[in-house]
Amino acid sequence: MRKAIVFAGVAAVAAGCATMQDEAAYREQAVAWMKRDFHARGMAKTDRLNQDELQRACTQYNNNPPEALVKRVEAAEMAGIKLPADGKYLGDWKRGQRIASSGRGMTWSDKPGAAGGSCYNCHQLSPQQPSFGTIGPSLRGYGKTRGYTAENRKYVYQRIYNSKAFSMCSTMPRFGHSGTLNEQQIKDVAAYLMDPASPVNQ
Amino acid sequence: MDQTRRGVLKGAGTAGALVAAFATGALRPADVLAAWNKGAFDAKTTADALKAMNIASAADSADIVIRAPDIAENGAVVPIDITSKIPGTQSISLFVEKNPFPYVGTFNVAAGAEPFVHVRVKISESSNVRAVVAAGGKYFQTVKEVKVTIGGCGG
Amino acid sequence: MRYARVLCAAAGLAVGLAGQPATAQSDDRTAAEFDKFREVLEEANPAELWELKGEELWRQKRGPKNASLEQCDLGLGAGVLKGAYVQLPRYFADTGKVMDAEQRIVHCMITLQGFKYEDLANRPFSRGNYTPDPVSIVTYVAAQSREMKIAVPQSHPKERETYEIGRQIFFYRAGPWDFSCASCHGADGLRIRTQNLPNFTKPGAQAARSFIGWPGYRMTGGVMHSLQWRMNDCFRQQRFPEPGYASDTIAALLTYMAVNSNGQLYRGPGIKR
Amino acid sequence: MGDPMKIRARLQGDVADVRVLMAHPMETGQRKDPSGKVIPAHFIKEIRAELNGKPVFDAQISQAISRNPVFAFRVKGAKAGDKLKITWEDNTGDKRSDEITVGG
Repeated sequence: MRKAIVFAGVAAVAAGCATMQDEAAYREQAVAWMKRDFHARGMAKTDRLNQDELQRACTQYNNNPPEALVKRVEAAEMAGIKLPADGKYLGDWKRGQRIASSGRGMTWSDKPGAAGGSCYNCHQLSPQQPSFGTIGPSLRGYGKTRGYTAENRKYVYQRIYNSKAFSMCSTMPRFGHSGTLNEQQIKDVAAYLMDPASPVNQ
Repeated sequence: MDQTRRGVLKGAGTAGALVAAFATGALRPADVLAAWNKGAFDAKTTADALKAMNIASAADSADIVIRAPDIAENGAVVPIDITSKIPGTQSISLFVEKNPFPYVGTFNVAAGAEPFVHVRVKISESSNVRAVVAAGGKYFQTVKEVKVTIGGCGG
Repeated sequence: MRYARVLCAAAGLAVGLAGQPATAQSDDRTAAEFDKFREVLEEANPAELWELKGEELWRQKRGPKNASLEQCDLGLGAGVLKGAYVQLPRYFADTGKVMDAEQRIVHCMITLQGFKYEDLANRPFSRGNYTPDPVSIVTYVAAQSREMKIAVPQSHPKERETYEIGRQIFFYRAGPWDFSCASCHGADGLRIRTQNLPNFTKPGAQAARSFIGWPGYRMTGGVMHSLQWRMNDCFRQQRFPEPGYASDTIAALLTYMAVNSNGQLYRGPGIKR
Repeated sequence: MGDPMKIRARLQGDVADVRVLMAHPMETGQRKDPSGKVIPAHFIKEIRAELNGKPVFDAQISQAISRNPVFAFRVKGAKAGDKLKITWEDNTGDKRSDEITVGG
């Protein structure tokens, strides 16, 4: 009984007892504060504070937008994926490993062109790297488990290019869409997951 | 080595005498730390460091306990406790074998401290750490492995 | 190397669980090991060196006005330090807004001592042998609330409003990587690399896990950092532009996090990776 | 001269449990600054502890000791009111001593 009351109280604080209108008003205020208080540094300009439609919807709906919106946005994200002209989805897994291990790219302290995938921040990959995060699923043995099929190769390329084409409010960055990784770099990371010789599949 | 000079310095007693010694050019400040074994500290391997310390061999001993993490959160600050239960322990020396210069230091307890020391050291990569204890003119040792991982956002 | 194999053999068992967060037994062991030795490190924390320095800076007559900070009101009255830190951020009538600890200290350095904000904001974070004065001072102030319960007020309307604004900032997804604070700190039991990520959206012990140990001595670089730095560096890694030092945006975010930490014991300046 | 040390000595029977924090960069001489210049080695080489003027503990150390060093050791035959003095000396000849009274 007591527990239930405490829990209700906690939920009320978490929800802030705010109505939907309040939420929108507070969000508007929050954005105004951020636009006033943030400044450009390095490659990180203040226009980064402007949300695109996807970011706005994921924020507004707490990462759970209505079905119809999800379908429309995911389709648009999918349509924006540029597939390699040569039809090959895999590059060099060794280069891919370096990209997967690097946390660089897109911060105000990075040089333009610094290309990291930050993959290990969230995913388990190679058995030789015990320092991995758990924000995303384990990708250990990815190709071996899922199969080294043409379909999977294409999927992995697309998923790295734009994770949101498959799951609108996914936590994973849109590495191709955002210009963090170029075509070759996406191929290299894809190879790290899908090449039978990659440590990921040992 | 350099025991006599160290003795002379101690005998000189006052700071004034020391300053005088420096002024005459007979001594440079570094000489005051005569016990600081440059050869050992400059050695690139534990074996060479031990050689520079005139330690020919050390017997493995379960009476020396190294308490250090199996996996260190940050190689820049790895806490290490060393306790010796060997009677008559005079000093505890510490080595991080994979460091560019393995010899970390010697802790002399003979004058009035218990055979224990806590230090925090830099460990450049996963490595054995070795403690060598001097007691009654003999040397004893033990080893423990410490792994160092990548943390944070890695960039 | 031998250990790596043992660790990975255990991790290998989790392969069948692709799609699930990897939580092999060995990972728990790693976390337990980190916690155990974090306690060892906390037994003698270099942060205490900055407490000493901060105390000196608090008492000394300094700045263009040659005044000490002893008349600085951190919310409990001029010069009252005991328990002040665990009740910040809070509303201040003289500025008409909610201010966090370091923002308030900066305010006092400006109003009482005559320092300029631009100078204080010019190089606000520790690096190498340099520690900004507000960092030492906030370390000293925080230490005067050691082992006290976090009790950040929500009685003034501005305090409740600031909490809500902070909450909106926390969940705001933007930038090239689509991150918000919640991307990493919105669920239980997650890690970046080997670092545990506190869930700041869950009031109580979870949310407090970070707050109770800041300001902190950071082993990387061997410098003292305050929450101002922590927020700044989170936004950097969030791929956002840079937030202003001691700005209202940071105060709002800290209000959200601190209120969610209410009821927990503040452990004092901590030690961080 | 350096910044003050923080010394703590807790008596357990006639043994003083000593912890000392020192402010020192402990530069290895192997790091480079952002401009690529090597940062010269700068580290404590020797520490000494005296109880009422009598040496009780000393150490010769390298740059492998962490930045802002922390040491703990246990001094025998101590009692409340004893003076514990700790001195460090670095490779540039800089030195610093601080003294505390062992608490009861």
